[in-house]
Amino acid sequence: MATIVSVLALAHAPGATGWLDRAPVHEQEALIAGYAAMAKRLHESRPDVIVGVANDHMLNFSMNNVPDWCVGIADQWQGPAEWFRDWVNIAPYRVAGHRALGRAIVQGCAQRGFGLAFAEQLEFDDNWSVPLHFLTPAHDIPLVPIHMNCVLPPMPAPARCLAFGRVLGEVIRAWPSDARVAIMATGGLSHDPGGPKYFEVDEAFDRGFMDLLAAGDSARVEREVSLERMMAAGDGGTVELLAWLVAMGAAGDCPADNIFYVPSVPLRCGMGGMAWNLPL
Amino acid sequence: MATIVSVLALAHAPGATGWLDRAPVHEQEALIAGYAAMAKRLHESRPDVIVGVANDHMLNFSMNNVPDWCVGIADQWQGPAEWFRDWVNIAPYRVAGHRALGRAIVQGCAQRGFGLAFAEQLEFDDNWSVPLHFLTPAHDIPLVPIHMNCVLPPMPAPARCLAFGRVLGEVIRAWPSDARVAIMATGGLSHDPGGPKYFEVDEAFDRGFMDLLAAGDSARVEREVSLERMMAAGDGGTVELLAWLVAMGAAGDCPADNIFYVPSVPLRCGMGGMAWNLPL
Amino acid sequence: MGIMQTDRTLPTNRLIFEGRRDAALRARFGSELEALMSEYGLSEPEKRALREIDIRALGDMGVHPYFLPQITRLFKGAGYNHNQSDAAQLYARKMNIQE
Amino acid sequence: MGIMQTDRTLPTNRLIFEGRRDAALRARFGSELEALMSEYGLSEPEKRALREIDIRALGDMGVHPYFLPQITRLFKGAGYNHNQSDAAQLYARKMNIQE
Ligand SMILES: [Fe+3]
Ligand SMILES: [Fe+3]
Repeated sequence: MATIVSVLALAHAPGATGWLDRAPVHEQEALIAGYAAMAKRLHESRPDVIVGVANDHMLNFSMNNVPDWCVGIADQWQGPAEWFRDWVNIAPYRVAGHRALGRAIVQGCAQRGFGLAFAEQLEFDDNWSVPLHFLTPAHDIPLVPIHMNCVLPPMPAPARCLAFGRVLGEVIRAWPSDARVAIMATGGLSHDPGGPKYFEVDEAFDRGFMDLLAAGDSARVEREVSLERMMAAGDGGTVELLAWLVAMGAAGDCPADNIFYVPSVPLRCGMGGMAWNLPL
Repeated sequence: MATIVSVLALAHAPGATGWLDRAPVHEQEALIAGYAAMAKRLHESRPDVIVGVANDHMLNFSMNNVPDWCVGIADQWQGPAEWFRDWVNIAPYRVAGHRALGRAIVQGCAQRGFGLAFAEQLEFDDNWSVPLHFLTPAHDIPLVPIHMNCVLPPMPAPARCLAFGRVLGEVIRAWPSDARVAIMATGGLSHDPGGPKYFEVDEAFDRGFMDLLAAGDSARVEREVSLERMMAAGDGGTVELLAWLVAMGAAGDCPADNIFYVPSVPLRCGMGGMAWNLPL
Repeated sequence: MGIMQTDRTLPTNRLIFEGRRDAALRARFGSELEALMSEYGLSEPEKRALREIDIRALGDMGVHPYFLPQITRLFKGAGYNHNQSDAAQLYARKMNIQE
Repeated sequence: MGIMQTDRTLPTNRLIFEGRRDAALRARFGSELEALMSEYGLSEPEKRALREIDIRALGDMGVHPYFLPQITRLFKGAGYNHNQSDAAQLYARKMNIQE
């Protein structure tokens, strides 16, 4: 059976690669150090494959049929999608996929009550391009990308995201393989692309959210995190922290470390990352 | 505000038009009389538009992204889809759509927590072709088809179908129009296309189901109808009675009349229909 | 078998899904089945089962049950599909059930 | 405005969705906007608002907020999208908010 060797969650906002030089030097340094610390946590866990969970940003799923979650099952991925290259300022890259694990996730989740979409082709924007740039710049760890709907109402509620994460973890652990699997949620923290808080960051919300998750009590998270509260902190973007709840569900109720946090108005996003302390 | 003037539910199995002559004469007569009685209920309500709810039969939505419900918003529809013409033995027909109502349903349901897919093109098989052949042979009442996932697990549970029906009814009644709207669910009753009960009909289940719905107590329906029970009566087909639960939700808790029931092994389906007695 | 065992990602499910929607593809079921199965990435066991219209094996591999009689109709014709029709009888025989 | 007011079926949402995925379509935003808007079935109010990059009006009609700064980038360029960039400043001005 496969082993989940690390569970991480981190921001993916495009400014981190697209216009980092426009942030004050102390923000730049904190961000670079923060991503480096996240990379260290990932690599110390020696993963064979990464299962990612992130906002689709309405890039692959037109509003005519938006799934809550879609698993990429292709053998190979490439990014960034053409129009996003200038924006994220990242050169074209390829990264292997993992068809067997992708298919196992679709099948196992269906039998446990989650009907996931799946795809052979998915365009990547900042959701994977930015975190992979910092965490696996050689793009040498296969990725099973799970794109989710974080921003087109109705989104899956926090409790449902936690429940999906639990099932995802169960399915991965039941997968007949000796693979070491990392789970990486990307997105958030507070930001509001296209909304009235486009040029604001909600530091109090972000720190409270990270502290809440770090405590490792999912029942409390279900009580205290609501879509309404997330939307109030930026309805076009903050809600992609739903992906972090999937990660928490997969980790189980164990505490996590807050690795870094940089509230950056020049990057138009609260930038941060955390890593769960999985039971050995 | 629009008015819901009738709510109907009836079987759509292809044998009714495809090979009715292979059924005993008493079945043929009961079926023809039954559909005629359903047509009478529909036309007496003088609808301007029909909102239909039926199994998509995995015809329009590939397993890679299956919505629970998809609303057809086109101005015009045609059927039967080419490969199904011989099967249902129905000549090509056209029927008007109703874009404004289709769009209002998508928008109103999204704001009430149901994220519906929508489509400009939908292939029709027996789901609409058979009931329209009997109820509106001139195809002269515009149709808003809502295709649903009844057979690819996980399907929406009975309680969710009832809840969707309630919201659908609310959205239609809130639609700013003086239109008279009929709701027509199609599908069922017991049948098992592709399963071990392909050549069986479960009359006891069917009569129990119709009596239960006719009593008009949705709380009792939620308690007594389960996916498991429906699947036990034919897992490839009986589950499309979920569409009848949507109709019941839209009707509200009022009693219904069982109009006809013919358990037909030659048609490989329990054939029946009911009509709700809406409060005036 | 049964709908709960459906394998959504099984290539045969995509082939059958598309075959019902596309007349050109359907024509190839008769004339170019081998090429078609390779294009859709069917595994060897899937190919064998489809070649032999072994619908029980297809069901066991995760083809949706609703597609199984449609497969017999793709090969035997969809019209006048009563219980004694070629398509329905092929289904009954392969599944070893009686009408 | 806000994500809760999104109109999923609004033609402009489909045009922006596809514009980000299709370079040929994107090129036509500059050269053939009128034809493009007609092909996609935009209403007259949608056409006026997109022509004038009136993103507040577009938001009020149900364009998803996430698409709004993307519209400014479709017209003004997506690269080096910092707060003083043409695209971000156009957004700020049209929405009457300050960086
Ligand atoms: Fe994002
Ligand atoms: Fe059916």
